[in-house]
Amino acid sequence: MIKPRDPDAEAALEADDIALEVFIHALKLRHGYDFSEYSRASLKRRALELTRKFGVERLGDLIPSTLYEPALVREIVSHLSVPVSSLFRDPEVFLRLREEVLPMLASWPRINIWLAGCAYGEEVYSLAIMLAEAGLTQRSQIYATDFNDYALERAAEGIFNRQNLPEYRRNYMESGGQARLSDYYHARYELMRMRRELLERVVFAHHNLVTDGVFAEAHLIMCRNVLIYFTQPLKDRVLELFADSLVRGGFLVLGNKEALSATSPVADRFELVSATDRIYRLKRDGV
Amino acid sequence: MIKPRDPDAEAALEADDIALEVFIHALKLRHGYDFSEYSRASLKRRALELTRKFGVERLGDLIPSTLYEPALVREIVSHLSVPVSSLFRDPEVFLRLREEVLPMLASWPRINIWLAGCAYGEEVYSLAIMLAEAGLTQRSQIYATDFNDYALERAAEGIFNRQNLPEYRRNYMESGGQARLSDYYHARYELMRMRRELLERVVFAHHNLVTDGVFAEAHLIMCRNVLIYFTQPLKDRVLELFADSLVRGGFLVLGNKEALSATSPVADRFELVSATDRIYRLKRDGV
Amino acid sequence: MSESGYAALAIGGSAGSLEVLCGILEGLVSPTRLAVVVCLHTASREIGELCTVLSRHSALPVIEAQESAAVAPNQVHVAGGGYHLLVERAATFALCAGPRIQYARPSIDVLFESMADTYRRRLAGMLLSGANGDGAAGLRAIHRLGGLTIVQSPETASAPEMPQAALKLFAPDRQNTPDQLIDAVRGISRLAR
Amino acid sequence: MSESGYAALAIGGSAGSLEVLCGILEGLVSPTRLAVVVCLHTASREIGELCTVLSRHSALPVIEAQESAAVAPNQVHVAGGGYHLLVERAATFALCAGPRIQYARPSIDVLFESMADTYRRRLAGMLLSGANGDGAAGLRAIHRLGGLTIVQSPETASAPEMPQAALKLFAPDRQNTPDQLIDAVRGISRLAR
Repeated sequence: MIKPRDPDAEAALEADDIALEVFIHALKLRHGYDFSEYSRASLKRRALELTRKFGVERLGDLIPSTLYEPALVREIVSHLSVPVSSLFRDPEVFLRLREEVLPMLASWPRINIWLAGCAYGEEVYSLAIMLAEAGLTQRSQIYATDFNDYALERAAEGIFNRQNLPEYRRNYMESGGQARLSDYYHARYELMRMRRELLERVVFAHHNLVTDGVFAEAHLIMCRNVLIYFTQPLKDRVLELFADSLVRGGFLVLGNKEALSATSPVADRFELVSATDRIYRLKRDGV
Repeated sequence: MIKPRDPDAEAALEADDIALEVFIHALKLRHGYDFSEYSRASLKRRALELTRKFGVERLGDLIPSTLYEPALVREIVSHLSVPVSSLFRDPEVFLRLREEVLPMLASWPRINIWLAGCAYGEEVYSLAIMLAEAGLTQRSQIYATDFNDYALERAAEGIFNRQNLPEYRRNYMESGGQARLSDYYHARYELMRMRRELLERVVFAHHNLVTDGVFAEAHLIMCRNVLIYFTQPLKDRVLELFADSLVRGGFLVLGNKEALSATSPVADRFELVSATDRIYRLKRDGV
Repeated sequence: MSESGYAALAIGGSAGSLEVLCGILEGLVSPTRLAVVVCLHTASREIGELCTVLSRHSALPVIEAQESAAVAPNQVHVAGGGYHLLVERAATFALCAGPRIQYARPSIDVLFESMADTYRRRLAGMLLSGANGDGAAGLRAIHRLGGLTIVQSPETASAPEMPQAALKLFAPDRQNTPDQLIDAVRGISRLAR
Repeated sequence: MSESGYAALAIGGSAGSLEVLCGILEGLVSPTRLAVVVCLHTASREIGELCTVLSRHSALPVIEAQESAAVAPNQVHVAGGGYHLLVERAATFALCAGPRIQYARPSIDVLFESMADTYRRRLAGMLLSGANGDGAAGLRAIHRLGGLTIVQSPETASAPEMPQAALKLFAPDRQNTPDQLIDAVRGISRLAR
């Protein structure tokens, strides 16, 4: 067997792997943020990015800050929870929502939408725009939740970087948007601020998928690119939570790489609407 | 209600309490040392002493060292496990051993003695001296164990500080010693080195009371000032381990403040030999 | 500083403190919700005798603090010799056989600091006559976490070093004569909860 | 560096790497205990087509790497677009929707570094033609942890920047022409375990 070129690298790897577990334990005990059921490989990568951001050498050097500097914790948690999206991300999904799902939602007198893991709010505004364009705003209520309070604050502000505007515009058009995206924001310097009217029917709330329970009688739940970070037991638990939170016939939209696998305990409670866009519907005949 | 004079002090206290738990977790995951069932108040005090020793500010600052500097860990563990004793500590206990217990041990053709938690070895040498003076050395075998390898090394060296010599001499005499303590050590500068012959029938071995099992068919077990650091469930488990390790009629000697309480699951397997000196005997008629 | 709302009273002293302590115990109102913990610099063989002496002056039972036992209200718990006495967060006693601290075991600092951590602003601490500096840092720890801190006024102490060391380190809430200490303990025990 | 004993082969490439990659896949000996993981800079909609193309050149099944799926031997797993691909310690795939790294998602660095952590000296890594610096740091991570590192020799690469970036960063075990790469992969797949 070949020896490692750099025995220190192997020792550091083993130390970092354990430091990651201790770091997770510290976050949980000190602040109640529970990353213990998050996939380790990408969690570790993001923790290592934090070491560079904070100018410390090793992953374990983040632990004292985690324990003693509450002000840093929201930054740590934000970075670990990857709140990255864009307006109308994966426009084909929004196109299908617009063309197939919204018309069916329109059959309900009141439409409750749960955006679980809303991060910085890109999907909140995307959805609010689509509801407005479909004339459904007044009948709808969006509950946008996240376990990261800092992300919730940012989402409520609705300020995004204009450097991504070309992508946002393209996404909007590909999602079937007929207006001009600029109708929905004010540009200022390098920033864009989404119009406040879009939040008319939006409530932001703290909700932790790891620890909290059923959230609402929802007609549509969107939870995209959240489950990929969870271990299988947590995935299963969250999917069950979604099934229990939906009205019969309600819709569930997952991320492009998140399947409701056949082995999921709630698989037989859903029927498939779109395999490519990961849209499911709670069966009307119950469980 | 009165407000704290120093709100920072209260915040630091809360952070330190959690840092202690994280520190314990780090020691366990990284090195297998499990202090999780140790009483917290004195463990915390010793951890805070370590921060001063290592020149760091807060308890949590010990965690990176624990993760990345294996060389420091034996020092950390040694300090946390309080290996402090003296020769013939509590001489009245040794007097009773000499006068009452050794004569009864002499009725066995072979005498196995387990010194559990031997620390730096003071009791190993004290006992070896007493066995020699009772003419029992050749029939006896002392198994001196500790979970702290550094302590075991020190115990095998048998080097103590001469500044404590007056106390050691007084203890030896009060324990019924008839010779001169100086017969048993070589003095050199400020140190004293115990004579090698005392180790003739001594084996040092790693054994962890928290995780390891029955050790030997022992006729005498001494485990003094170890159980005081353990939580009640661990105390109970270790006492059961001792009961299972003793031959019928074998003796158990605990520390002066460690009672085999009536609520202990093994209480009815022992009979009391001396309440003040915490000496118990496994009943001959078994359980 | 008011005397209401304390759950525990920690008393430390050394040379010359026994007589003052007896007076203080006489001041305790029984029954009380207050738990009293006393740490003198007692050698291990004196503890039984000490409890007997103190009992004569106390309406509350005076007992040696036992490892794992609860810090019970309406009792006076006394630290035995040869071990440090601490109080865990769950308000039970712990012992430590570690080295002497400032030549003392039991150490008043160790007891006071662990009690400050556990009771915070619900702790009152008294430091009496004594010929060394033990207890000063512990009393300051009580002060920092919002507890009430009282030293015996040095001029009334037969060995003033102990209260003086505290006064050098920080400003305790009160400096009391023995008579004032008795009054204080009467209020603290009556208004405890 | 011998070619025996590897459990996994990580291949990264970008512009100009497809043809070389097809040759490499043809070199794979089937059945093999080797698991192959490929990361090109593929846009999300091209993945199905890419797998189809690669399948034509591979005796092993070529499939998109699925979140939570095992990194199976005797298969070629290809990173899809729009997400970073990582390998967990339990040799299962993980995805990350985080930001692009060096303008790339999937990032070769991310894949290589996580595979280096998981397989250590049982990993071989190959970095092919490409017009940017992604993969160099990842290949160095493989090297540090004792894995075998091979870059396509820049003079044979239609876009030499990628192997050159690695050569600037450290000394990989080999610089191979496309033909040598095919030979290497034949050995690695035959001697895998």
